[in-house]
Amino acid sequence: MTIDVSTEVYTGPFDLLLQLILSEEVDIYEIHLARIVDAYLDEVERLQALDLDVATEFLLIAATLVELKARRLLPGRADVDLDEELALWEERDLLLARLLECKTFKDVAGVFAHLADEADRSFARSVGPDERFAGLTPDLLAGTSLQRLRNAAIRALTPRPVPVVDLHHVSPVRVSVADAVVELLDELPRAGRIGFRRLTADLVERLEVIVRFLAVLELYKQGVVELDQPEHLGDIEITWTGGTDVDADELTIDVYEG
Amino acid sequence: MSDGHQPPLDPGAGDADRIAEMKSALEAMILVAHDPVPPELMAQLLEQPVSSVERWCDELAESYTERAHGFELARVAGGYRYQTRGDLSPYVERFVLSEQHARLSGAALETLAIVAYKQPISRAQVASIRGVDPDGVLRTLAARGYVAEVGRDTGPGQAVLFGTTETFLEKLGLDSLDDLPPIAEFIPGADVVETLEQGLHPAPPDDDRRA
Amino acid sequence: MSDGHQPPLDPGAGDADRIAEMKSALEAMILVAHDPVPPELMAQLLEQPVSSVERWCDELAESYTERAHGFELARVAGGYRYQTRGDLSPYVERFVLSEQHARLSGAALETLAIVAYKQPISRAQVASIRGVDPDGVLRTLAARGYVAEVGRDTGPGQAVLFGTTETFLEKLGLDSLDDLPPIAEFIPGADVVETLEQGLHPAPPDDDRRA
Repeated sequence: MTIDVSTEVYTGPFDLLLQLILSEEVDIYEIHLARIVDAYLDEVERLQALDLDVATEFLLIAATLVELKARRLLPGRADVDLDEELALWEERDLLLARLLECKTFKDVAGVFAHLADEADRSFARSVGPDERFAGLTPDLLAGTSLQRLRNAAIRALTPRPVPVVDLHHVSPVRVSVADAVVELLDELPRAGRIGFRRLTADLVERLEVIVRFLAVLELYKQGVVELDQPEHLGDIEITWTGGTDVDADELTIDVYEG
Repeated sequence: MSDGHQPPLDPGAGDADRIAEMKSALEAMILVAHDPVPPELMAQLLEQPVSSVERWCDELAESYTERAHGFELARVAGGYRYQTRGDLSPYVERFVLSEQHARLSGAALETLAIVAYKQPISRAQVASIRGVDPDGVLRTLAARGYVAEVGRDTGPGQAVLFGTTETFLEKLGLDSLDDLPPIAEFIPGADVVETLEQGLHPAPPDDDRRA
Repeated sequence: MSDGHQPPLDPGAGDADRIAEMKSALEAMILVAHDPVPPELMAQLLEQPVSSVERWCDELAESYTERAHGFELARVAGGYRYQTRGDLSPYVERFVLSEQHARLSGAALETLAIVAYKQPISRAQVASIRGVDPDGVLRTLAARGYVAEVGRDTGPGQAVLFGTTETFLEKLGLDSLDDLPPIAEFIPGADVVETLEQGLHPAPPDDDRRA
């Protein structure tokens, strides 16, 4: 099993532990504690500056985990000191309670985000009275503290994020070379001989054209097509030489990660 | 200037006219306000019971919604304010560049949640729940005006205690802290507790594994 | 930000629906704008003829008057704005005088803060920071004596440069501009803001988590 915490926004040892136990749904005793420690140390390194509070907090948790694990590995319990046993359970309950509390507020945070997003769609009017009423308040700065002025400056001078269109909901064009090969195996034997430009004339996305090109190269590698490019930068002519019975399953296609 | 003046309530006007005038006075006051207007203040200025003011405001809000106006009358942070209808935000954003809404980070939202439900709360208490030092996050939240110092602990050290602000209520579109969903709803269910318990069990999940 | 976005106009909607949406968009835009909104600007944003925008505004104004709302839609200084009905002034005056509202609007305060911390500064520089035309606000601040022209830019165009005044220092109880509280440490760089923005895609609350 791999533990990859570096892809998550890591916000503390509880987060890490929660994530490990809940999302991976593992029994903490079946994984090597060393791995959690490694993952943790990686994080600390990534954070550049070692925060002593975070480090000790994690040590405490790790110590509890080690003790719990050691206890479980013991062959029998007859020789166990009852006080120690109780203390261990207490430690465990404390850890459990803290994890539950942490999880509770994580979930609340999700609801807060939702509320804030909803509220952000409405804009409040804060225009104030028009000039007909201006004379009523000779000193508009009377109610203004330095703190308020400072906060206004921070608000105004903080750079505004460049808005980006959120593309989370758009599924990317997924074209694989293997799929393109299957298409070509259908098309090329019928065409016999065809130019690459014509072969890709109906494609819209540049990526699709590239994938087709890779597929053609694959077929060349497999020896079922001949390629010819009479002119520099000219069209590529593709001639089918594979006969009538080539099955995609029989070809070994390199997988391109993309 | 109106000090000393009586508002121009026609003494001979019928009840319906009087209510209509009160309602339009409410509209006028809320229109010129910078912040949500507490019903208590309007009640005092109009010399009317708070409950009437609240009823009239609710009726106004309803009538705006019914007529599909581009604005609505919302109750936020303890008062009434005009705001734009949510679905019109693409049109409105052009005019409010300066107050573009800043999104909060996950860490900030979690810290905000802890402060909201546990206030007044000290930095150390927040740290013990989140397991990390909340100093930077608390500073950001304070700079944005979502949390503020609300007092000092009476114990030794007199730790600063934090609480949420009116700005926080406005940010979430809430009228008061009472509108926060009850925390009980979020306490993890039995399944989560069980998973965690098993993960932290000092004894093996089942005995024959030890055999 | 709506640049690039299409406003949410339902292409299948009938003419009446479309006009209703245009009208509520006008209401929303005028509601939040600090200065009267020129019909030309709204026409451009809605991709509609100026004449239609003017007709719709007039129709809105009429309907408010008919229904005796406390606000009216007035054409002032080449644009449209909401203002309170004249005969309600006594109520509005009382309200404005009620202490908590005797202060600068958020927009005005932000502009004042920019001038205070960045002076001497031209109108164009203020505009580029706030993202909106600061003309009206600067006029108000100058009329109050909080800011004033302090010189001219040496570059081409010789733009007027603004700075804060003695009155400003007096009102805030400052001895000199050096006494302004430092802000640099609270202002994150653009890269941080962007990272925050991107990292923060809050997951929608998911109901079964609460079970």
